[in-house]
Amino acid sequence: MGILSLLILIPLAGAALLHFIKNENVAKYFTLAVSLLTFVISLVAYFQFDNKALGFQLQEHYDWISSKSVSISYFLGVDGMSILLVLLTTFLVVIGLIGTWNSITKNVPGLMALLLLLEAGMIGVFCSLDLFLFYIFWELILIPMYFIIGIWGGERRIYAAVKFFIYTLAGSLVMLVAIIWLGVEASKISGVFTTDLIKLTTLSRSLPLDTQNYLFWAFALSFAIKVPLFPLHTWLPDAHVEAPTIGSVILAGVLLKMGTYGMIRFNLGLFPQASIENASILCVLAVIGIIYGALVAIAQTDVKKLIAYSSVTHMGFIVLGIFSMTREGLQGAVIQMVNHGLSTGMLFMMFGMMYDRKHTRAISEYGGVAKITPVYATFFAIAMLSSVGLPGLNGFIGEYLTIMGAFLSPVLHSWWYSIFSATGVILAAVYLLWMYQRFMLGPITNESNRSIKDLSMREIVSVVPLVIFMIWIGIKPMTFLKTSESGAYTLSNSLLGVAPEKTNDFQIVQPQVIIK
Amino acid sequence: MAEAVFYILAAGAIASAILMVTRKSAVPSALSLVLTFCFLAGIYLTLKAQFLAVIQVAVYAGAIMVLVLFVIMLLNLQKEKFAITSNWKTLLGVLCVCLILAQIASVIILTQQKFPGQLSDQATELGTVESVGTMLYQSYAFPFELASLVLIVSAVGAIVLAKKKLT
Amino acid sequence: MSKTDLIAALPLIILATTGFVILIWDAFSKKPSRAPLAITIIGSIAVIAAAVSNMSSTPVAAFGGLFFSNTFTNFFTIIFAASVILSSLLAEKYLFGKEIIVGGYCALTVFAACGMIMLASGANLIVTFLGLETMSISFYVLAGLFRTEESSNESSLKYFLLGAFATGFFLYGIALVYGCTGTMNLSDIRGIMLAGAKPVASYSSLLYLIGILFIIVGLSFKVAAFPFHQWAPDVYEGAPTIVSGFMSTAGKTAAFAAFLVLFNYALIPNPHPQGGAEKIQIVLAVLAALSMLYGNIVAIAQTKIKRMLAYSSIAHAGYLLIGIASLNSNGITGVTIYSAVYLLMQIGAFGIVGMLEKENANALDLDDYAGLAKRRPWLALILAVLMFSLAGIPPFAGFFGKYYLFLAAIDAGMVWLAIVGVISSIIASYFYLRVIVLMYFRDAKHDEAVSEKISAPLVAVAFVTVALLVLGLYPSLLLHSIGYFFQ
Amino acid sequence: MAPLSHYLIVSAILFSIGAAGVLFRRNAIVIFMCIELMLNAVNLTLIAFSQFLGDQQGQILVFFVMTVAAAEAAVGLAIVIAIYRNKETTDIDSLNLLKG
Amino acid sequence: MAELIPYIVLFPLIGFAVNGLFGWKYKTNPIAGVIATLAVTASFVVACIIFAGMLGADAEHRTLHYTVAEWLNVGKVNVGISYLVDQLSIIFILVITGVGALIHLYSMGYMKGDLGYARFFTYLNLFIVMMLQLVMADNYLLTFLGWEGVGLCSYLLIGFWYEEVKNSDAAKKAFIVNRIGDFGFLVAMGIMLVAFGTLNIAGVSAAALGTGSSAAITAITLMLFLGCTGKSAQIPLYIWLPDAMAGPTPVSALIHAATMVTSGIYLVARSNILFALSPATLSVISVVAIATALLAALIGIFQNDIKKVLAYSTVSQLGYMFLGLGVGAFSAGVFHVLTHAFFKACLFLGSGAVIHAMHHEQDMQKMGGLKKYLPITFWTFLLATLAIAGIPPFAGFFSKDEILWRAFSQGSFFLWLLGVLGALCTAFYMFRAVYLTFYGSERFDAHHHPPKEVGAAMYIPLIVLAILSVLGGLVGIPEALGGTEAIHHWLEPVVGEGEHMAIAHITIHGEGMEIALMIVSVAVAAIGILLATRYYKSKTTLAGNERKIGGFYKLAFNKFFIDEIYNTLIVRPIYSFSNGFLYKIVDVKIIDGIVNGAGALSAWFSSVARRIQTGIVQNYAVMIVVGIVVLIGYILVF
Repeated sequence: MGILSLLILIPLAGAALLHFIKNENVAKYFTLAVSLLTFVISLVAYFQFDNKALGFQLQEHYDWISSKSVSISYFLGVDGMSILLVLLTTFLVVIGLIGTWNSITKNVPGLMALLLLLEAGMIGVFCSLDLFLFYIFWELILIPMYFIIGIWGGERRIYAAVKFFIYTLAGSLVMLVAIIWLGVEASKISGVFTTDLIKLTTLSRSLPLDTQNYLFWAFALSFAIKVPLFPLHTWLPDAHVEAPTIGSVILAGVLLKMGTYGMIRFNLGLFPQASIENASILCVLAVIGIIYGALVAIAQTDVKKLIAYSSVTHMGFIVLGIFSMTREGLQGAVIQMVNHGLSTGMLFMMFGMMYDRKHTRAISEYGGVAKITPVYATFFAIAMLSSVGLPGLNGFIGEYLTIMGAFLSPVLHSWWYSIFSATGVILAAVYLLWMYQRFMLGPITNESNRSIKDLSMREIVSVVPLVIFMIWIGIKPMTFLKTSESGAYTLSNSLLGVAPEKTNDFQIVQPQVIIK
Repeated sequence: MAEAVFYILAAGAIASAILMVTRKSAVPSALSLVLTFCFLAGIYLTLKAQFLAVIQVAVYAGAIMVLVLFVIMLLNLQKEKFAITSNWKTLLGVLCVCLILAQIASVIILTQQKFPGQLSDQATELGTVESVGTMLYQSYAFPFELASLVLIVSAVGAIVLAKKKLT
Repeated sequence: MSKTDLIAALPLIILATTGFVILIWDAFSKKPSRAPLAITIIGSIAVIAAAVSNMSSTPVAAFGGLFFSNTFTNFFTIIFAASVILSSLLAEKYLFGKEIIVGGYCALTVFAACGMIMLASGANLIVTFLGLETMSISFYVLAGLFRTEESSNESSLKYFLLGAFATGFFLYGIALVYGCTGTMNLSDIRGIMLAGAKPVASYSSLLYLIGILFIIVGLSFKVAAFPFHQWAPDVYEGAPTIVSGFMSTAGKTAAFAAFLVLFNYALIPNPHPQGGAEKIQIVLAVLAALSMLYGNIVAIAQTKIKRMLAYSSIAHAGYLLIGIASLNSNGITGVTIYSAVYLLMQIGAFGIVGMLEKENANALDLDDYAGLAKRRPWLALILAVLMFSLAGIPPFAGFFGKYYLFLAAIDAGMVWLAIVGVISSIIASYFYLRVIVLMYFRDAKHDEAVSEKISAPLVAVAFVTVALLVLGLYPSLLLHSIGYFFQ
Repeated sequence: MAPLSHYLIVSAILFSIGAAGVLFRRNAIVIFMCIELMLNAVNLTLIAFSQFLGDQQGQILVFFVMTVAAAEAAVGLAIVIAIYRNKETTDIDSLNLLKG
Repeated sequence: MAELIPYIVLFPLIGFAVNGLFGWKYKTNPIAGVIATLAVTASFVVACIIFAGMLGADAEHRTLHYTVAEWLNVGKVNVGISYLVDQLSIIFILVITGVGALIHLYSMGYMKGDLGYARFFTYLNLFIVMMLQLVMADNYLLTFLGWEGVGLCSYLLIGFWYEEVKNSDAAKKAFIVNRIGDFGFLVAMGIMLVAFGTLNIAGVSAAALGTGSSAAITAITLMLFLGCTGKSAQIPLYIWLPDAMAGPTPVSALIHAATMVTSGIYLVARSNILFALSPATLSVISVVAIATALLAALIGIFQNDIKKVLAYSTVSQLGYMFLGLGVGAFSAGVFHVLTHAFFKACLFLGSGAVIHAMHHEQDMQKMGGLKKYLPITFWTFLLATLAIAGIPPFAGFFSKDEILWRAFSQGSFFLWLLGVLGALCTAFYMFRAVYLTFYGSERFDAHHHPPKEVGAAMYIPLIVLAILSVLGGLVGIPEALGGTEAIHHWLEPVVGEGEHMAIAHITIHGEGMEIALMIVSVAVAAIGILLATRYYKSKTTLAGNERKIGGFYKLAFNKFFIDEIYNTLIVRPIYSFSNGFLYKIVDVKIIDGIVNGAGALSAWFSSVARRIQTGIVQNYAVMIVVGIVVLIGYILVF
């Protein structure tokens, strides 16, 4: 059995074993052990991964459903982009677990089992190289997340859970149709119905452009809902607000990335021509999302909702980067996925810590808390600044590269995408700083807040690794960008190989300048 | 001659069928239906299906309708006030039935040239007790056995549903 | 009547014999006992054994072309026998305490299963008709099994009247097809259709199409497809719960088996010879689409779980009709897989409803399921799996079945039908989720946890759940046993 | 000899009368009788085809249809009796406990 | 030599790390200040060594490169953490570390006993690090890192006493307004990348020279200038700077007077070739600059808060610097940065001393007669005031006059005239401040809390800076006055080419003209001082007098209502639009409404459709029949 299977199976087995554990503490430590083990194995996978090699590595291939005319297989493999996301997943699960150790008191073993199930599903999504397998993991994630929101969530948890489920299901079923359609088209060409990503990558290019477009949009719709792209985002604030902290962390940290990951892997990978044709539409939506999410975030009075809308903005950058199809854009998108996972994950987790103490999400209930909990305020500020996109921290690298990617993109025929998206940096400062001010600064308006305790050692332990990574990516991003480089460059080259010439807003002769 | 007989029988069958569905009370309806069955048996005869004509009378008119009448009497239904529903839904239904009739009839008329013009040569032979019986007990013995299953089911069912007291 | 004929019919013979044994036992036994259930289960296992052994032998049309025995028919025979076993297990608790004849119940289920086998294996329209009637008449009675309850009576009468009405059309259809082809032998009809020349051309393709249409009406009625579905909610609600489970699964499956044999094999064999085939395809597709949409939409507003499941069964008839409408081999595979899977899901769901109904004094409202996860965690878990599977969420088998059906539709060039399927699935997820919401997210009226005792019904539903998971993860199990039917 | 089409049309007419009866009669037993009429109409079609085509299967089926009709009659009447015991009526409009 | 470069950054970085990680342990212990001050001093020493080395080298060998590490290498974005120290940046480095060290020293006294003592020095060291990134970077992206980094520090320091809403508001405002500027910088970098394929400063300049003027260059420079208006407080983004006075006074001195706010000038001077290639942008800069200079000066006249006066004076002086840049006198702009750093830092620190002595009272109406209590402060303050007022031979005279002269020689009489007008105001309001603070009656409770002169840690910096304010101008005495214009020659290799291109169409005036103009401006400054003396020297009450001026007073006192206008025209509409329209209508009602509506619609449809299910058998049969008719009809018709 390969290492990737192991990564999926260990959490699955853990989830199964949790059914026999009734004691809450035992369940927690057991889950921590399992997720740590998974994390270690993912690190091993990361070190086995060869940055320089092309194509998918650590492949595993077993026939699953196969006959004369059908070939569906259990096919795993990673490239640089997916291995980073796998690492992010395993890392965030551990961190999230430590960070929310005492938040949940109700039916702990159940939550732990669902969490591990979720982890297995997420790793599966990022490792699948067979569309059918991918779809199964994709949908598998719905169930645990649905329960996590529905059982451990806030007041409107049922509404949020059902909305999350149906919304996502709607998108993914459309994708299912597309997967089947693609397989059927493939079978017309090669005689075998297949969902093998690598085979389909070559086959899909010979499809008629109409079909490519339909398929492209079916995939795009599904991913756009998951991302979420404006105007399909309204499930997100509800889900985030109602989910328990650990749910929000995983939802923001990893689940949303499944959408953008899908866009890279399937939309760009399978339908290069359709991608180029439709890139501008998706980018327009992404840019609207960037601005819209930020503006709406300004209006929020609920911390979690605000962070949720900030996710809409950040994910917009990722989509913009992806559909710029340039090296800069794709690399930026990949690193931005990691960044968003870290910083928004941390914001949710840290707010969860405050919520555990105070049990309210309304910003107005806080104010001046920095005076009482200086350590908390410091860490929260770092997470906030990372989210604002301050150079030197991780958020900037991603946003910057995606904006530059959009500037340089030969498929987007205008600079306005980048210029409008760059206004996102202004608005991010507006809503986040304002939130921070109302939340943390100023005089202590609520006397009962004086009794709030500062972070405990456990909580500090859970956030410090996140901060380390934020600074690491901010200052030495190439550690991670090198990993995804070959994947992103190959994809960009293959896409832009079929792209038309760029026409700019401003006619510029581009001299070759080499300066030493 | 045979033609005239057919038309008379057909007219009788249709007329008695109409009587059947329009009688307010159940017993006249049932009697009209018996009449229809008899007319139909006559029509079978014009088709030279003697065997079926005989059992049509025996089984339908004789057995089934007697059973029905028996139940009607048992339940004392002859005096019931309700008979016919007439609301727009029913009217719509009846209209649709007429449409179905028109559709089928028009298709039949449209394509009648393609039908065989007369009874097949073996018709007389096919309709006899002997040939039907041979067929039933030789080639169709299997479904014949299966038919017994249907009857068993109905017997068990009748017992289950209508037996006065269960253990 | 040769030896091969008898071997081919062996499952049917065993099953019928089982029925008679039950009747005889019942006639001589004084007090109610579980023996008929045991006999039923033993007999059904024997049937499965016979069918499994028949599966691998050479396909034959026994009794001079009246009765098929091949992979396809034996596969369905196994499904029917399995459903008899499952419903017997579920009946173990359910039937006792009510004034009914257990023997009668067992015999009728067994006879109904005989009818189903005839329906699926009939190589001649006469046998098909007899099978349909054997099954239907058994169902009429079964629906009215609780004869002292008005709802059961009503269910029975409604089913009977409408069923007989639909039978009239079905029979008319047979007559017209017979008139146009001059034969009732399916292989002969197939030959004529494939030749595409003689009788149909010389007679009337229109009349033939109307005949087909009437057959569609008759079978659609049995599978409860829109607009011939209206009996289903009333009947399933009024009938005893386990009977509803049996009728809505095995009965439907049998009708779909007949659909496959009649349409894909005989009436409109592939490749399509006539222009009329496309029309029939569209008719079937439209029925499928309407059934899916109607069933799922109306299910949303239901407050009674049995009724909700009934509407869901209408929708599932729609999904299955996609496979029929596709008229291709993927459709056959899809229908076969999905009817097997659907049978497991639906019978399991009705089974749990029956268990809870029995324990909690007719708790049949959806609201009675509030907080079930606390009271009965295992039952809730099983029901949740069933709901997810019904909703078509992987990795449960319901998903895989749907997958194949959509595959068939797209393969047949009907992407729109797949999309309608998708839309209705989205709608459906709402009410399936609602059951889960109730069980897991809402608080119970009374909260005490009940420890689960192993009982026959529990074994049945647990088996169903495990099977759904296994088949979902490894659908090849089903696919390989199906093989290629009509090649 | 009347042509086949006339037989078929007579059959269709009878069938329609039966079907119409099902739609507007309220007494369950009468509705059942209407259904019997429909079956008989089909029988006529079958026999006519059988004799005009010179093929016996049609008549065989008619035989079975009669058997089935008898079986249905037994079950149907049993159901009616069971209902009558509970509700003392055979008016189907009064049977609307189950709806919605 | 080049290998010394990283140490300039390293020392403050170590100071930041040490104080940041362990600061919470030693709370108010002065150790934090010592560490921070030593770190900056060490870095100043290193800078001096490098400077000495550069002085010793030929002009061609004065450019030093050092690459610390690769930073980003993705596609065309290929930048390192690599430093460029040349004649331009060394000036800034010296100012930053030198003035920075003095202010650190001063802060040790000023912040004594504050609960956030260690935190303060942590931020201050971080600021030095970031500021050094800004001026040392060899590529625009690293500059941008510093650019935003100083913005962050500014934010942290303005809001240092965050318990007060006013302070945290000011901090937030500063950051956000700066972000608007940063947006411009970001876009400029994007266009650069597209147009020239590189972010290397030298590379971009060389490539721009290759292509000549183009729309892209204009776009780049305009966008960069937008960045400068944010950071260097020009119209329309200057509004944050006066509010930024909410921070501790040393911060105002270091960040909001001497260093950070001049980074815009640095950026333009650094990109002089780009700007020179875009005359349009230069004109924009000139106009904006002079408008800013004048507007701020006018507002400064009637402010009563001593720091506000200085703040507006800073804005105004920055306007002068930009005016210099706008007319292509890049080196003159940089020269003014240098002198301004000295005298403005001195002024701020002086005001800090006053405020310190007055127990954090900043309103000049409540001061007066402090001369005798705070002699050192008074004299240093006076010297710096003379410098800013443009009285020869103090530093400010040379630098400001050169800018005005270059504006005039560029052919723009109006720019010159407005500049002189601004100078008049400057002299007036600065002396107004001096008189209100140090002369006149004591408008405070002198008996109970007599003001005390500050300690050595605070007055040493004052004295040093006062000396520099006096002598700083010596490096740039114009040739007309027999000077060497040393600073221009020093900067020639960096900005020379840009200057030549920018002032290609200069009108040549003689030295006589230059001297004549100098005399005019000195006279004007003198008039300003006299007027101030006339009105404020011995007046005990002033508010009444000023109010008599009427409308203009109201306008200027209220800062021309610019904040209010922004608030009404931009901030509130955006908030209302976001909250009232986007969130409550578009998001909740429309988008989510559609989503929920789809659910509600199917539920409604469901409740309607289930009515078909009447429970009556015959209706069901009708349905069947209708279905059949339709199906047969379809078969027959189509």
